[in-house]
Amino acid sequence: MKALFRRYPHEWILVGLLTGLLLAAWRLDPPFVSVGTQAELSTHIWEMALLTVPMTLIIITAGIDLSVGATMALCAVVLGMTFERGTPVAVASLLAILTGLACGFLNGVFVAKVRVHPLIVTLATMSAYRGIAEGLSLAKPVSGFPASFAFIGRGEWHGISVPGLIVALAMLAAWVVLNRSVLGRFLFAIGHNETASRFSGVPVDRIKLLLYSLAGTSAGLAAVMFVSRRNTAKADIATGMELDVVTAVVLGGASLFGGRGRIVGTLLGVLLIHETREYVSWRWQNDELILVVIGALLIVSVLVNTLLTRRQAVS
Amino acid sequence: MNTPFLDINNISKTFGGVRALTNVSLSIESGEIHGLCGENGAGKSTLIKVLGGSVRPETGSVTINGQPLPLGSVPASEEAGIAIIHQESAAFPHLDTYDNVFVGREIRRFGGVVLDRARMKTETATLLARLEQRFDPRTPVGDLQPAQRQMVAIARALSRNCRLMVMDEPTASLSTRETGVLFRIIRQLKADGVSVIYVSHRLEEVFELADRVTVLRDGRKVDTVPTNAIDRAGLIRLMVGRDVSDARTREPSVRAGVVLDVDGLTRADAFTGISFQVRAGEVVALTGLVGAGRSEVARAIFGVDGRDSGTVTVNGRTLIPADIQAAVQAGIALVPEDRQRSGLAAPMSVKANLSLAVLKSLARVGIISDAKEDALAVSMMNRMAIKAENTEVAAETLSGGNQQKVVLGKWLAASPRVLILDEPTRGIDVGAKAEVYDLIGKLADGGTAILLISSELPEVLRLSDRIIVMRSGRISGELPREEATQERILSLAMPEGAA
Amino acid sequence: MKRCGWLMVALVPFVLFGGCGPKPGTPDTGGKKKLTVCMLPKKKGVPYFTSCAQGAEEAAKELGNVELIYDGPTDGAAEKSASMIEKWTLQGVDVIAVSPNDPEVVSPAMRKAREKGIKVITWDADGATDAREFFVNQATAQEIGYGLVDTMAKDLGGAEPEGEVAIITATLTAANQNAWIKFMKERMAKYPKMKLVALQPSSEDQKLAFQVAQDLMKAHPNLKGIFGISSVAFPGAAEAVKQAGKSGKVLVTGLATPNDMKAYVKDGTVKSVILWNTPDLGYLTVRVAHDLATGALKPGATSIQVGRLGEKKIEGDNVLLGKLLVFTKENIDQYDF
Amino acid sequence: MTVSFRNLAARRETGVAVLLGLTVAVVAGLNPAFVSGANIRDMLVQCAPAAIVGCGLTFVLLTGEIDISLGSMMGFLAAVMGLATSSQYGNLPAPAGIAITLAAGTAIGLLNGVLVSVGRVPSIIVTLGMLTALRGLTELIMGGKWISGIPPGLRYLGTGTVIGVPISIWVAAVTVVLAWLFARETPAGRRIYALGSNPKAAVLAGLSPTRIKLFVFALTGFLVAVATLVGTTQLSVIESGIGVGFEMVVVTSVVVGGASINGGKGTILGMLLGVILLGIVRTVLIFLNLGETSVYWERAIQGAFILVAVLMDHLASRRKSAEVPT
Repeated sequence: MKALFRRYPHEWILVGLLTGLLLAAWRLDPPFVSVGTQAELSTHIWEMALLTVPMTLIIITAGIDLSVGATMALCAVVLGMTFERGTPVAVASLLAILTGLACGFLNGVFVAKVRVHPLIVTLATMSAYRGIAEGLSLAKPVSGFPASFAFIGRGEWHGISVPGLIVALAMLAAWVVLNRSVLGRFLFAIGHNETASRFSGVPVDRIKLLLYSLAGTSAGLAAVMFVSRRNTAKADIATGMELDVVTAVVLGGASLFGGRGRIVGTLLGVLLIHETREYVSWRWQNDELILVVIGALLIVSVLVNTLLTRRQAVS
Repeated sequence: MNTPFLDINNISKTFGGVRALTNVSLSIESGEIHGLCGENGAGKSTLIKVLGGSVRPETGSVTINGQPLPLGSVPASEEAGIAIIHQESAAFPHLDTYDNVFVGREIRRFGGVVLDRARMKTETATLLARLEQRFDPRTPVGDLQPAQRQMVAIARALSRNCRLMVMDEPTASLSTRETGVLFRIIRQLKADGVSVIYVSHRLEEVFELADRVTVLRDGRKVDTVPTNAIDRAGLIRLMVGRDVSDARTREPSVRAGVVLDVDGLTRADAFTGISFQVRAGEVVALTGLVGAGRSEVARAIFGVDGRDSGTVTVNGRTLIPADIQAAVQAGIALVPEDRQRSGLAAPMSVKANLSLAVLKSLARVGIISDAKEDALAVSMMNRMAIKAENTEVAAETLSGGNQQKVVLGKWLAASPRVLILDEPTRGIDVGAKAEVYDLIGKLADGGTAILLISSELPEVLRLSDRIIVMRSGRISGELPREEATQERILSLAMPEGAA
Repeated sequence: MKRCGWLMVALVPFVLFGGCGPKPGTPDTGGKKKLTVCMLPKKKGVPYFTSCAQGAEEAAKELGNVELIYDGPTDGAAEKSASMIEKWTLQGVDVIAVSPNDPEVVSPAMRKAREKGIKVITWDADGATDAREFFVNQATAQEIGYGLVDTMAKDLGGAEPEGEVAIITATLTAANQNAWIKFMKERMAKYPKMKLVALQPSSEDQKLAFQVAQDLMKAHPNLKGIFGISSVAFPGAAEAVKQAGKSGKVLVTGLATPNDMKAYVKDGTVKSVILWNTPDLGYLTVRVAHDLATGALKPGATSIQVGRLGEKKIEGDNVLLGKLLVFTKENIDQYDF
Repeated sequence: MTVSFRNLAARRETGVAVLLGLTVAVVAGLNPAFVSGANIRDMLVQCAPAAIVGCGLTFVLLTGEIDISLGSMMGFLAAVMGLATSSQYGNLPAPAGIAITLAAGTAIGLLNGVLVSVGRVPSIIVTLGMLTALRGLTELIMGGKWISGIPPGLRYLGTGTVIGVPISIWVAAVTVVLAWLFARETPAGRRIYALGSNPKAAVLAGLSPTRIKLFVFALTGFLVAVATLVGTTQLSVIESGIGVGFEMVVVTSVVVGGASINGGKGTILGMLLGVILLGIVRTVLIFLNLGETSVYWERAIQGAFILVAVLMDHLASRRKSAEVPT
């Protein structure tokens, strides 16, 4: 047990916090921890959870993608506008996902080929993609999607939530990639030492292109899920989503300096943020308080981790 | 007998449970040049950091001229007149040369608020002139060659009127000419009564300079002996604790086919018209002064940098410029000069580093086979005699020599056709060096074409079949091994009219 | 290492649902049945809605058996509003009163709440008509849009008011503002010499509204009027005009709570501020919610008795607050919200 | 040799300056009112807070850290200032309000610094947490109301002029000049560069990373307070949304101005150029008067501007290398 703790101190801290939170909730507000409540509340996080998957991979390579929220908005607008002009919703969805791919690919080109720092590239495209979304749609919303379309964002398949299934599959795939695959190993190598990786023949540029394209595509998929769930496509959706996603991944223990990150940690980070947000909202009905709690949670969890591991190193 | 100038008494230091120094005592007279030898991990650098104040020991004391030195404080050590040239690159690449020389104790004016740039510049210029360097003191250090950077570090130490100068591997990146300059300065310091602690893996330098030499092993002092009372083999025996043979030259193993063919390779501002061939099983040395363009040629061949004209052909296949992938696929491997920066993913495990270049061959449909990877790592650990607890420890926890063996092992696993070695033994201790030499020999015997870049002439003479000498970006001559001597190489390497 | 990873995956759902309590309690316990009324503003932390909440609290206190929850997204994101409705549905509250930021986004959640037997009404802005029972209507988008343009026309003066005007809105995607703008443009046809030269967003940022107004005055030297159609844009624009020394030359009008605008009305920068009595709106909303929950108010009713406000008319399913208020130098001191 | 043309062309400052010059020239050609005294004054006033805070952020970036809590910090400090001085709340005199705001700013900056340098929490996490937490805290202490009734003494900081030039421009100018001198001409400034350039070597040279980081974060907090004092007092009402997105503006400007987020590289001049370039884009678009739908494309054009600015020096030094980008 001790060895397990040493190996995964951060994961255990998260599990501890999550357990503590849910136990407290169970004592104070039993209905909050019922399966039904949790299942219903879980619908709020699927897009964010989906985006943490590519973000974890990118952060492991010491990169970052701040444009995911804006990409989602652009994809949603493309979905809405093509649908409005008579395209079947399935085709429109596909176009939206392709738009995401294109956005991500463009980020990837700037990062991998032109070699601009990803923070700068995606800070710029964050404005640009959101701006294109506003420009194309003239900020008008589109709604009235067919009921069948709701399947992706709200539907169930053999009693399992469809978006939940999508997220679970994405996380599982990422887990396999990170722990078992050549690509995963390359990601860590790039994060630890990009130059040495290049010198070892790791196709760094191609991998980065792939990662950012993947992030864009995921944002496209997330946009489809969002539009399907909320029945509206608009240029202002997912504002601030990028920070939520980064917060969850970082809370999950990934290092923005690269080389460190686990999908299980990310999952725990997503769950902890989600449960904290929902419970604070449930009990105190106070939106401002959530911000304070989440901010403090982020700092404290990492602080506790560094303090614990430092003591361990000394003893 | 009077008290010694510097008296180090029973110093002990542990890092996270590992004893780096155990009860080390040492005394040095004023005006003495004192050699400090030991394998990597023997505790030399820690001892130096204790003297410099950046590491505080658990026990022990240091006195200078009978005055106790407050330990664990950089300013206190500087105050006491100790100047240190650190082994790790201690330069600030973004800062100008004169800023580098004076960081931490800048020359000030207007009551200490504002920098006195003019004086810093002129003083730096004077120091550089003394070191026979000709670059502008305003040059950012990041733009300098490694040797020039080292000279800046030396200038930084010289800029203070110190009473004890500690030099940790000062010649690792210096060419012969610059080493000569440094030695002259060290002797000057000695004549002025300054004590010098000189740390080097190049034992001939220790014998040339030092009055006495202290040997550390596993954090303990083995002995202090006058240099005229011991020979090279004896010193090595003290360091390693056993006999190491290091004078054997290898038998040539050149075969027929040309593997690497470089033709008319040119890159503006770096090198011009470089043409040579390396055959299977041949070791070709590319040597010259630091800054002659040797590493740049290697980088261009490997596709790290682009090229303006010329071709690189491996086994008849012409490579795409500026594409490391293509070079690796064609069978070229490069063991870079700067191990930490370009060779290792240091925080990753030894296993992951060893398998990095061949990972795809260990995998099916992109999923790594644990069994295959473990087998590879274990066999490489054994073949390279890498000293590590197991294959899972992080590469950064190994000693420099073992790290270099990991980098070499990574490429050996890929069985390259062409292996480019850029300063493969820099900063490696004697024992590990001999092992690396053995490995290079074995690789050549196995038919690998080897391009060796090295500033250490004995190493070049010992290993290579042919020696190509570069001078300011061009090939200035080529010598077969039988005809090569240190003098002939140097005369080709020195700028015309200077030698 | 990998095994532990799996362990974690296995552990999480256990932790999540392991504590499913056997006692599914309802929030309302105790002898006297308390009604829980949730009031959802478009954006929390804005004086407009805070002043509505004041009136709401007053009504709750008066009624005695109403537990009022006032919460909304601080960033005004519509999807968060929807999430909050879903949460309240799960908690089994009695009434949810929604000011929908984006009707399309929140309507599904409102319908779901109604399916669970929760009374849903809208206030401040309407949602899909089938998603709520009543709309507490202070003014329609048409009234507001027309009112703004008419006020500007009156302030510009003359039989045929003329001059270049500009609109500073909240964000380009703000649903309410966009509806108003639509009606404003429609109404401007009535004044052919009033020319709309610019529409600029201000990201719900007073500072930006200030800067935009500055830039507009310089880029359009003949500018005669600015509509600040969000409670943030209005004071920002007024301040810009005042600092440019153009008080009275460039007219500013728009919607805002009177307390924030008093200074500008008194110094002449702003002639008229348009709004309704916001505390009364909150008061009315809670009263309607209460009566609906107790059964005192049924669909089809034509009027409702609301405490200190007396009798209010109901047209169809719209509970009407009354007329728009126009605050001017003469009357603005009578209002404190 | 060191200041060759290629070097100059490859420097971000040059690219940004060229882009800025071109933009101003083109817009002035199309609409001369753009370069009128009044407009230049207004644009500079708009840029002032970002320039003031940019000085602090440049130093933070130089040490290899980052501070993205700036926007929420500004909102919080504005609330503190308002609550302390407003006639409806604390009703303290203006000087007391100034002192409290500066002290609060320095204290928050110091807290960031302590968590980063003593607590060893990566700065991006600390300040991301602060960004979220301080925004919530601001909403809580303001209780859903805006604050008016700011004393005239404070309003003067935002609206007053000295020799015809607004105070905020004076303050920004003095801050920028001091920061520039500090960076170039003082030992402490050089040490900040040294720390970011090579942290290990900095320790060996006897510098204290802890102290330097505490200083840069505290300085940034202080400068945010200064920017709050001259920036938010321009308006009569303090709202809870003050500073939303401000951190992105400042970080983007400083990075566009050539600072490396890996530390060691960046200049005050570059920061200033970056702040001005990004600060005037919106005004430029208004003056170009591209028609009604152009406003919807504003953000897209802003993003394109940022991309062009950061790409210019990459294109100028086109040579490919395997080194990690900065």
